[in-house]
Amino acid sequence: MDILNNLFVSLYVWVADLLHGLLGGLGLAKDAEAALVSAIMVLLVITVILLWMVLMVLILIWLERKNAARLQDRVGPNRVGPWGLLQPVADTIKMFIKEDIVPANADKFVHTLAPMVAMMPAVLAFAVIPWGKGMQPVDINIGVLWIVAVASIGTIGVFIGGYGSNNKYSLLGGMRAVAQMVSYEIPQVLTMVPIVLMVGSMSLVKINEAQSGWFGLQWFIFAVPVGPIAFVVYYLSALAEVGRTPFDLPEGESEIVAGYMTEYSGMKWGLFYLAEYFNFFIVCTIAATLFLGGWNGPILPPYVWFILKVYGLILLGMWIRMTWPRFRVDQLMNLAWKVLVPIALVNIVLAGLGLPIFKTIGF
Amino acid sequence: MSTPLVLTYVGFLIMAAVAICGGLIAVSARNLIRAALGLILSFVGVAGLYFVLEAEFIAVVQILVYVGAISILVLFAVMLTRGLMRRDLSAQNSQWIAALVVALVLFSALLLVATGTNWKVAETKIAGDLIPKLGEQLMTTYLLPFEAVSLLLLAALVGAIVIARE
Amino acid sequence: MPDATTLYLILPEITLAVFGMVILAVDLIWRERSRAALAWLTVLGFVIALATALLGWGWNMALFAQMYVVDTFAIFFKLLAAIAGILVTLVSLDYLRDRTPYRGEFLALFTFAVLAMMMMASSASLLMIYLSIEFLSYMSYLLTGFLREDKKSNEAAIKYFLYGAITSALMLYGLSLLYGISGSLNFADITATFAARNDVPTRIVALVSTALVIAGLGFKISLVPFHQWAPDTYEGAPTPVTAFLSVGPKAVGFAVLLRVLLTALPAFKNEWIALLTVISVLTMTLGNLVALRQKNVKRLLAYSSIAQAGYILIGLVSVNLNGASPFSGLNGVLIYLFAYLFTNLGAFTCVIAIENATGAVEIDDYKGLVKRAPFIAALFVIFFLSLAGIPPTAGFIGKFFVFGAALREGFLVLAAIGVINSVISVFYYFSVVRAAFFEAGKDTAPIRLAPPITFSLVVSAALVLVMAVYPEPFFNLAAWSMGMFGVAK
Amino acid sequence: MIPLPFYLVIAAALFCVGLYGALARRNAIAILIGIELMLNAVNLNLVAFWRYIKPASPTMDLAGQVFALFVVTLAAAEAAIGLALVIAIYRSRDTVNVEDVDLMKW
Repeated sequence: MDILNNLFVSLYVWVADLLHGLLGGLGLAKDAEAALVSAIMVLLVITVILLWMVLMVLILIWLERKNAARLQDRVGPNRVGPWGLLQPVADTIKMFIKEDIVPANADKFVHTLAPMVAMMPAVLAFAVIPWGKGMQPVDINIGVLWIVAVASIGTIGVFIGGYGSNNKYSLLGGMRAVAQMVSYEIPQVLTMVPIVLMVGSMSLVKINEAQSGWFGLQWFIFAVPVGPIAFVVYYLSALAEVGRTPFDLPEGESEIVAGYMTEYSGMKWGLFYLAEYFNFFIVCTIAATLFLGGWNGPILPPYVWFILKVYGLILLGMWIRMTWPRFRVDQLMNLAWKVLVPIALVNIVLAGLGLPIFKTIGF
Repeated sequence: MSTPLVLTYVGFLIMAAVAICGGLIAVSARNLIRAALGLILSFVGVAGLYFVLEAEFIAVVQILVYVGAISILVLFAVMLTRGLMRRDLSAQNSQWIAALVVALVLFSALLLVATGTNWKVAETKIAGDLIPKLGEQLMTTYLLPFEAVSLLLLAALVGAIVIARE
Repeated sequence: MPDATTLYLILPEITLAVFGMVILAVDLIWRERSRAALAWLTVLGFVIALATALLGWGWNMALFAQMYVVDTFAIFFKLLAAIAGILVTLVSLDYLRDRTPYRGEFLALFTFAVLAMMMMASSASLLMIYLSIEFLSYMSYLLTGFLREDKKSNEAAIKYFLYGAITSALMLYGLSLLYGISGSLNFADITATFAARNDVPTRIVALVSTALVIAGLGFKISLVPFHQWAPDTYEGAPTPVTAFLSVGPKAVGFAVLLRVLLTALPAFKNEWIALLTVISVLTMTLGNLVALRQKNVKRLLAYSSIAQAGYILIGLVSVNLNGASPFSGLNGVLIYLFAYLFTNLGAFTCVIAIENATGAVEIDDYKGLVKRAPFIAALFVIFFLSLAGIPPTAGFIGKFFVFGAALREGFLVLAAIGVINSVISVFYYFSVVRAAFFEAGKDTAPIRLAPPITFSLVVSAALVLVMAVYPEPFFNLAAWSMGMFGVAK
Repeated sequence: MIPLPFYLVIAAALFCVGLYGALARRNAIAILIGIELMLNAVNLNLVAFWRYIKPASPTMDLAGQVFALFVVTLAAAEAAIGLALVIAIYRSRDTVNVEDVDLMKW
């Protein structure tokens, strides 16, 4: 069991040892060797993580389409590969070979930059997510804050995408998207505060450790009443933050064509599209880490538990998407500022009041 | 985790270059959106320098507040006042030469101060987690400024809304 | 958790913070009915703050890890701040009625501005200095631009803001250098550092940072060459705000300047005295010469207040802390500031009274004022006499102590320039008086005064005269307030 | 460790670039961008000093970091106020070029 639990950690150590062995033959100084090995390992980890990300998202896209079809009484993709499993791959290839059109009056540099910026938060956030016990690419002691911070970079990508296309629908969509993302960032961050308060640290590893034991009863979603409230608020605002239906106003096709993506085609459009799914995936991983105990769980290896929880949350999101109509702009803003923010603030106060009480009764 | 000195230098140089280049773009670009993008680049560079300085918390706050909030505000303001960008013939005003001279004079003075002074440098290793300490000090030693700044933010928010709302 | 003594000593600050928030809340809940009541609530807040500030009289405590000092010097400026708050709130009552629907917010921001002034007076750490100066600045920008339909108000605010932001960034750089050289944010440690190290590079650091800090504070005090914002901002801002800006930030700006220079940088006294002497001469002369050409009363008073800052600076330049002489320079600064507060507020209150009734702020519009409003015209004379420093007014007492200190320290030329400037200033002050008394105006309808404005005018004028006739208490007050600088009473 | 003056020189350069921008630009928003650069440079200074200068008190002194945090906070408030004023003036004047804002003489 232990071998299975530590599979990836052992793999990492083994590769590092192998590298040491290989480089040892070169006769470098100790310091230089250590530096080289750590640099190569960093690159390796980044590559693996990037590949892993792509795999995760391809599965996610397939799941979404299949699910949508099921809920709408259709069949969904079923031609490419078994059950249409290779459909996302085919789509990717199509995007790569499609013509890339840049509007004549666009700000070309900004237009090209935007999708790349939009991808950045996803890539940066993946670096700190604890996939399993000891399976965190970078362990920084402010993981929660890091994720919040890099998530805010995505806003810029969307914004300059809307501006750079030089199209009124793009611009409108971009402005809407930014307004929405900025508004929902606040309740999202505020719901993390009670968790940080309870753990006493912003490290994602510590947050995971705090939720271990008791067969799941230590998960923060069961820390009544603060936990469940925080979870619901977090999940709603996360859905809005990444612009999923019912909060997909920035690209509401019945109103503003495709929003900030209107003028994008080919791989640039593909990047935006991927970025959205990446972001969705990431908010689910964070929700799983903060509220559902991360990789904690009985019997199965930690990383399996983690993936299961994340996909559970993803399926929940898909269910919501398929069954709810889209919000209006004013309803959207009201929900953020007049409902979610106050609830989140009260929740923080509750956590602050409850914490000493729990501490004293020794929970 | 101790990073080899070479890597520290590489990190420092890259980040310093990013910060300065971003700054130069920010003050020279005619297109305001690009100036704002240069500003963001500079913010990111400075955040990187904080990482090199082992001040992770400030680095992340820098990204969160400057990149995530202030630059968005700037971009919004540029968008909302967009009509005039077309008519803008030159980005610099008539006294840009004087400004350049002032900046250069000040720079040479600051250069003198930065390099000529015997700063009492101590080689200290940062031990342990500073963030709980930071939080604790904000609530004890720096309680007064902490409370004052929260009042300030409230007042600034109210005032900015009164002035900017439709 | 701060202990009871700490809470007791910062009661005025707590009072104002609470009142500011209460005003916002009441305004939110009660929008329509509460308008007039809110102003009285604000006045009540200032009165309580005034009373609680007096509770700290005689204490000398460094609170919050030496960051915040409550001593008689700070209390002196807190009293000034509270008095300015009361008078300005009274005169803004009528002024704001038709000009902005957001009176609750105005009063709340104004309360916070006075709070920031109080914090500035007590700050004894680089962090608190920066924080409180910025707090006051932000509130001032917002109040200046508060009439958002008014083009001049917008323009005044943006100019004020851009100037202020640049100079405060300069000052901040200077503060960061001071932190770098001493490794601490507290003045006590900075003084100790400079006492221990006196090599040339250290002196250069100190000089550069002193110059940068003077740039930042010079903006608040409107010293030449950081004064360019002042005329435009004074002209464009809502007049009660102008009145406030011309006395409030200026007074506490001096408080901070005194505290920084005398407690953190006394080792470089000769250097900053030289620098400030030049600035003082420039400020007086430029302010007075340009004031001669002004047609707008608000603008004229703006240049006049620039010149006044120059006079006050003479007191700081001729500071002498080791004598039993009545002219220590510092007491001149404090007495002058006290006199200037009532005089300038009074003069602006006259302007507001006339603006409320007629909407006019040009000198030409003041023609025949004596027929329309003899009371205001008479008070105008008193305030202008005081501004020019002619007895029997408070301004004369202020100038007497300031110039006296300069003479005592042997700054004969500086004192002479000051006197010549005072003579020049008589010309432009007299131009307003001449228009009011000796020229016939088109309009002859009498001007009615609202009771709060009358009250504030009477208080200001009475104090201006009382200070001249019976200066002893004020003299003692100033002497007391300097206790922290080691000056015997 | 990298010598402290390296950071100070970068900060000074950034500060002066920002100052040039603040003094030489026409557009109020561009001036604001310059000011933000200046504040950033100061923060770099503060954090570098915090890391290198031996603190006066023996306990772990975070003064520089705390100061930098406050500067970040105030910069955010300043940007909000400044941009609100810019928008107000754009609404009433249809320009944000400082040279065109000349109802009153500078």
